[in-house]
Amino acid sequence: MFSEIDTARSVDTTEFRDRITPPDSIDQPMRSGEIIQLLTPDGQRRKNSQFDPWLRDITGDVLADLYEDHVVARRIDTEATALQRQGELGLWPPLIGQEAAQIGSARALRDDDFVFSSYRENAVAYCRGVDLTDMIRVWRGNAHSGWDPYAIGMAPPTVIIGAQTLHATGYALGCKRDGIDSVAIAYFGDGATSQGDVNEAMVFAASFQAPVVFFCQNNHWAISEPVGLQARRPIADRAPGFGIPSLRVDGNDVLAVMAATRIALDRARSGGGPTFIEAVTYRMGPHTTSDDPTRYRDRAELDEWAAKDPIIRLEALLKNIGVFTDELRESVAAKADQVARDVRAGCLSLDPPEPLTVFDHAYSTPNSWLDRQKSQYAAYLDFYSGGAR
Amino acid sequence: MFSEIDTARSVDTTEFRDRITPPDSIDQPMRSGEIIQLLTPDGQRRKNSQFDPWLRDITGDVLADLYEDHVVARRIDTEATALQRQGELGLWPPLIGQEAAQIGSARALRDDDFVFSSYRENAVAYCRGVDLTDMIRVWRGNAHSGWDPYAIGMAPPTVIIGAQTLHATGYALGCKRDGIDSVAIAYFGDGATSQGDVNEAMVFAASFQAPVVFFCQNNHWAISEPVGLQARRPIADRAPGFGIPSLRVDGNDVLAVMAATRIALDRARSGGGPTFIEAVTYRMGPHTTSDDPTRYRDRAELDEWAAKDPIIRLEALLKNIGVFTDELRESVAAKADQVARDVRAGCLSLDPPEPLTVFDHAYSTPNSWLDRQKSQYAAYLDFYSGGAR
Amino acid sequence: MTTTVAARAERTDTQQATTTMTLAKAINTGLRSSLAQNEKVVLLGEDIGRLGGVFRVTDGLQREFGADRVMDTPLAEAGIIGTAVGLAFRGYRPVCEIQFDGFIYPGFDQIVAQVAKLHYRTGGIVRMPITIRVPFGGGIGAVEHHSESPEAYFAHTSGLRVISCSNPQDAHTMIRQAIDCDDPVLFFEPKRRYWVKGEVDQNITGQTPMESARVVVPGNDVTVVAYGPLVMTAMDAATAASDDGVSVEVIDLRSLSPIDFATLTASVRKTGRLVITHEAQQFGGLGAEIAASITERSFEYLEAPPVRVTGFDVPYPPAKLEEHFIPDLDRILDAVDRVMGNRNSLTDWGN
Amino acid sequence: MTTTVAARAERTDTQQATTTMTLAKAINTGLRSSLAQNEKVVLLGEDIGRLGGVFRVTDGLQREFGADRVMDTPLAEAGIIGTAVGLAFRGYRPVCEIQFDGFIYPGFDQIVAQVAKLHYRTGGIVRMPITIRVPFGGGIGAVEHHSESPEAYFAHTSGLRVISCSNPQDAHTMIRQAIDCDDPVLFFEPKRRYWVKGEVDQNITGQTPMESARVVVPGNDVTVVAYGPLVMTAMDAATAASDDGVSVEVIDLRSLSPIDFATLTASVRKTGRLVITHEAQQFGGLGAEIAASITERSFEYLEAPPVRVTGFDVPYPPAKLEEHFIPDLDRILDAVDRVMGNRNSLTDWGN
Ligand SMILES: Cc1ncc(C[n+]2csc(CCOP(=O)(O)OP(=O)(O)O)c2C)c(N)n1
Ligand SMILES: Cc1ncc(C[n+]2csc(CCOP(=O)(O)OP(=O)(O)O)c2C)c(N)n1
Ligand SMILES: [Mg+2]
Ligand SMILES: [Mg+2]
Repeated sequence: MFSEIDTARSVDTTEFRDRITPPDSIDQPMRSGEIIQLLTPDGQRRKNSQFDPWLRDITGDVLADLYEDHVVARRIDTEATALQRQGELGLWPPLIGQEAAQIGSARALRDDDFVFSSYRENAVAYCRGVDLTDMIRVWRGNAHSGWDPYAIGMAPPTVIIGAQTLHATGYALGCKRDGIDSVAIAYFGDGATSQGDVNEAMVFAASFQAPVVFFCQNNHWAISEPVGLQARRPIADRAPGFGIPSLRVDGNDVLAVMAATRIALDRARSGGGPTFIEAVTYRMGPHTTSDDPTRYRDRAELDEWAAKDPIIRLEALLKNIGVFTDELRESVAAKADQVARDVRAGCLSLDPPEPLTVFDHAYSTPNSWLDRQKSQYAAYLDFYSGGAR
Repeated sequence: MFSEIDTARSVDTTEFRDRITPPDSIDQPMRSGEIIQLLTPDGQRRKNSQFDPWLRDITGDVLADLYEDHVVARRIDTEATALQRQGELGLWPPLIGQEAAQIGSARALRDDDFVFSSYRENAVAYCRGVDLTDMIRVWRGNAHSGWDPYAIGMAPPTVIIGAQTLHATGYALGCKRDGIDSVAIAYFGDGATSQGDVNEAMVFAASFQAPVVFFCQNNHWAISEPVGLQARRPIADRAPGFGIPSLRVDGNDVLAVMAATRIALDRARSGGGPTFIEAVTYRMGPHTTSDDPTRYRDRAELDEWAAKDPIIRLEALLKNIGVFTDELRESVAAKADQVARDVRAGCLSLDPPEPLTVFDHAYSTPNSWLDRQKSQYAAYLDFYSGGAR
Repeated sequence: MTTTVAARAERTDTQQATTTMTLAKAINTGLRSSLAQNEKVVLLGEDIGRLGGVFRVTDGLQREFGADRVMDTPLAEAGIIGTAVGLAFRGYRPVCEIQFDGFIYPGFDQIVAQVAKLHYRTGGIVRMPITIRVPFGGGIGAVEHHSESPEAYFAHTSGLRVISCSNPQDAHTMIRQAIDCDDPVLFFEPKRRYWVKGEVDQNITGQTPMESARVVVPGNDVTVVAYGPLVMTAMDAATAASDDGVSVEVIDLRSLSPIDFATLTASVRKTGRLVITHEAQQFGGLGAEIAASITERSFEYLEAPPVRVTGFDVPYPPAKLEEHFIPDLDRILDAVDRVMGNRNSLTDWGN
Repeated sequence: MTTTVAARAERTDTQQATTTMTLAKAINTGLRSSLAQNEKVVLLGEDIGRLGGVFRVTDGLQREFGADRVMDTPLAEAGIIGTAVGLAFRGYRPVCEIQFDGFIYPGFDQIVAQVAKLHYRTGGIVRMPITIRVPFGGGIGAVEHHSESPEAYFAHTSGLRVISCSNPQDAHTMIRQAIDCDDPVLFFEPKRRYWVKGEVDQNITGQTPMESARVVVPGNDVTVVAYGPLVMTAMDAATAASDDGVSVEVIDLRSLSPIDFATLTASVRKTGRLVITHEAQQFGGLGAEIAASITERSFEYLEAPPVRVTGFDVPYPPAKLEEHFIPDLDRILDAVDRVMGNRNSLTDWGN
């Protein structure tokens, strides 16, 4: 009698490609809670007739590249954490454990797609081609935004939880109006799903059939709050009630993530409207370098997830298919070392901005009040610059 | 593959009473979009093995009382609209067409339950026993809130769309903490479901398993916006994704509404947590007396819904079961006349408040700033009271 | 006699026939011009399409420009503003309608934390040419949340511009200037003046810049600063005062952030006396900023401390009490007496 | 010699042993006392339970009072405030933690349109004894949205009380006074002073009332008004000024709405000079209200126009620039020179 998510129906096994049609005709629901996995923790490739067609171009070479992305992303994380410990960065939000979720989705995007993310998506930024110094700029406290959003198709990190989902929806609406098939993708966490903005974004996206992908990394924690506090149902179950189809994938499985993202992007490009993806993953590190997770979570949980590490399983797959050569190992290690050096050098190269730049870009046009204030502060700096006081 | 509301499964027909258990075990979903109806537009009683047990005490006498409520509520509406046209009220939000939704739900409540409503729930207020003059106070512009919320178990009308759903959730949480089995019920419209607050209320209610009933009157319009702009799925489909079971009932059918509300209240009282009810009804009048619905909707739609009028069908039922006597007709008419006279008399009895009361109750304790301002304004009124200027 | 280029431009403007229209219609025609001139201009809001808005300010625009340029949105203010942010990222110039002043708060976070900050956040790369239209103020006998004056919240928010119009010509010109502006603009429309009629020249070149205040009544004894709905009241007060032999200069602020202090300072240095009036509650309102800044800049010219005539520091009251909340002609005149050192309501009031 | 009742009460207070603790701990013990004394007190917020809050202000309280009195909530500020409103309807006294200043805006509507208005709306029947705790201000090298000073928005909102503490004793006393108050209170905690230590007497009777300002440094030449994090800076400035022979009186405002103008007026009538400092942006900030009100009430006592030393009117800047945003000792001293008529940074600056 109650309207409920179907928890009984088994998964449809027909070929998916043929079914890409407006959401109303997607009538074969995924079983609530089921997590799609193509790559097991020990590197076995599980067949999936719906997802596999989306991965036909993922050759051994591509897998090797993805592997490099993973290793580099983790290395950036380690290096940035070290820089923070050494006082060179103010803060760093580690993504360790979430590499597959970020890389699998980001590598599915086209250059002309546009990313709206939270603070944690540094592997996404890396895949978008961000300059490494630019990546570090925010976290050293030099700028609020490190890169040119239009150069890499990625907005600056949004710190206000969930706000960016509406921006993605609006951007997608703009793409639709412009008659192009670019797609906006919004990255956000499990905690964010509780925010009004995220729900309103789903309402607007569904209403306008905006070409947007809602990509939720359920990393099981919002700082100290477990996902169960935010949602008593699998997060992927939320979207269908808004008229948005959803997919729930193993977020530590780069192949499942990539296939799901490609499916969602394809739906968006072909006029199918929004799709919601829940990537089930785990935040292996602290919330940020300021956090002390031992206060709220158990070692056992960490161990459990360590066994599901995205890099380990990708490495195992590469070994299984014979791609993991010594040469690959070495080239990836060299690349990671180089990136780490670049991150560090970039970081250290960032001098504090000039004092008067504090006034710049509050407005794009002259503002009599602020211009006067700036002039007075310039006079102040001048007055005391000779050590007058 | 997509997680979707089940649109295929047929309705469960087992006895409901036995299935009142925590939401996780409610595994027999209602078919998406299906509307439960116990009373057809022509007054036929449709059997429903799940709902009927909840109506065993609804004898002919009770039906006659409900009928009186309907007629009186509509009469209040007509009288208030007339008063507005005559310049005696500033505004009135007619509920015409929504009597069954409001009366069926309000009459299911206990005195110690608590209502958080929007501006349109005047029939709910009537059922809560509000003094008729108090009901009119807000709309004449004499006060922001006409009644003592604690006296009738109903908060003042909330004008900010959706905000009251969170208040109901908090109140329910308080009841739970107090160890009592009172329930909070939130009334809101179809348009309100787009607001962040309403979605956050569902998140909080589910997370805390608060004893709250979300009662959505889908009257098909939010001022000029059709419900399809807010939701591409039946509104009742929204809640399950939040872990909240939902019921979709014919909102013009007082019996279906009452049974659904009783089911939801019972779940709440017995620790089952929140329930969402969508009462599918229609706003037969303008949004408010300021609105001109001819600008945005068709006569044909109105005619269609006129045929589903809640009073007509209740009258037909009473006739069918032989309760609709001349005596009843006359007593109801007399009551309605009396209420209308009381509303008018109450309205006209309301003189403008004293000027200095503009300062009262902004704070419950002395406030040096405001007290000074009040004293200055008192001096101002004094100074000019002799027509000095 | 030679004609300068500027004078010629002026003449061209004035050659443009003016039309009499209401303030609401003047905004409507302004929106229409902007929609026609720039296809990146889109309108978003509740009930702005088929209904034309509850005040009919967008009447006919959806019919003319289509439902994808004049969009009825779902009922959620954060959604409206947040969607506009995304559209601005993509190069659009969204114009959002907030149905009534009191409904802007659900969108406050998106306005304050996103719209206002994105240009600064991105070091000047991303622009937020978003206009947020807000019918504001009381005096229409409305229920709660329909009569507020929240402008000070936005004026106190760095990164935003805040303007308000008081007459049809400005309404038309300023909405177009707001839409043309590359910074986000809060545009406060004096809802109880929507039906005021005036001549409107739809040519906006040659009009007063958006940031400028305007002396609407020249005078010598007292400067009265007002904006939005109270400009008319202040002008009436000036007329009444002149009957009493007091020469009041009325300034229509027009831009609430930034404030055109050059014009204000010039006036106060002439009159030596300042009265500021707004409907918003007094504590921390714009009147405080004006009084503080003028005092800071023109202390030695002041004959008396600046006086504020404002709404009281209570939530907006029920309609039957609003006459005891909104500043009226008499309260302004009382303040004029006060700064003039004439007998007034506080003469015998103990401080 | 006879001992008056008041003096005896005082003595009882002082007999209570004081303890040295940080400002954060002083709030913690204050919350603890309130939870222990009144079972209607409940705490709501993000990460306030097991984690004890990101600043550990609620450390240990969930363990002591249970998860149904110290509640971790879902991640939604409107949800937190709106739920608190419902709890208040039911007779509770909720204390909400907003994790950082910049995250209060999603809850703005519930605060401004509901919490602030419900007592007025219901003609005094429903009370909203809700305390909203907000760690505020900069100086901790944080990323965006973690260093803001949004107090003026709330001070401009009728129906709310706004207070801020500057030292451990007040932190302890004032959080308890806020919770005891039947009106809603915004409690701004100076986050960069959380680790400042001081003596705390946990007996709150006999302490300064919540609405009172306090003269923390007596002086004769200039009044410097500060609150929250800048009180310490202002005190340092007073010390430095006294080396230059200028006697500065420092007032800790404590209550930002209402403001204790009796104390301020008395001081300014003595010194004739006023400097106000806050981290919040200047335009429309509380400094404007103080300058305007003091000018209105004590015009003839002023030797110089009041001067404001504040954050600039830009969004809060990146950490590496915050030293060029937050008022420091030198900027306050420069303002002191200005009101004293001494040579200062603006002496040669063209207006
Ligand atoms: C509106 C708002 N409220 C609170 C915060 C503080 N905060 C920062 S991150 C965070 C948890 C976010 O959790 P989730 O969405 O799961 O993302 P994750 O950090 O796990 O990637 C919180 C509460 C914030 N940034 N914005
Ligand atoms: C936050 C907010 N935004 C806008 C409005 C203006 N408004 C008043 S009623 C209404 C439509 C509400 O529709 P619905 O929720 O379906 O309730 P109904 O009026 O149909 O009962 C709107 C947009 C408001 N009151 N509050
Ligand atoms: Mg998370
Ligand atoms: Mg409706």
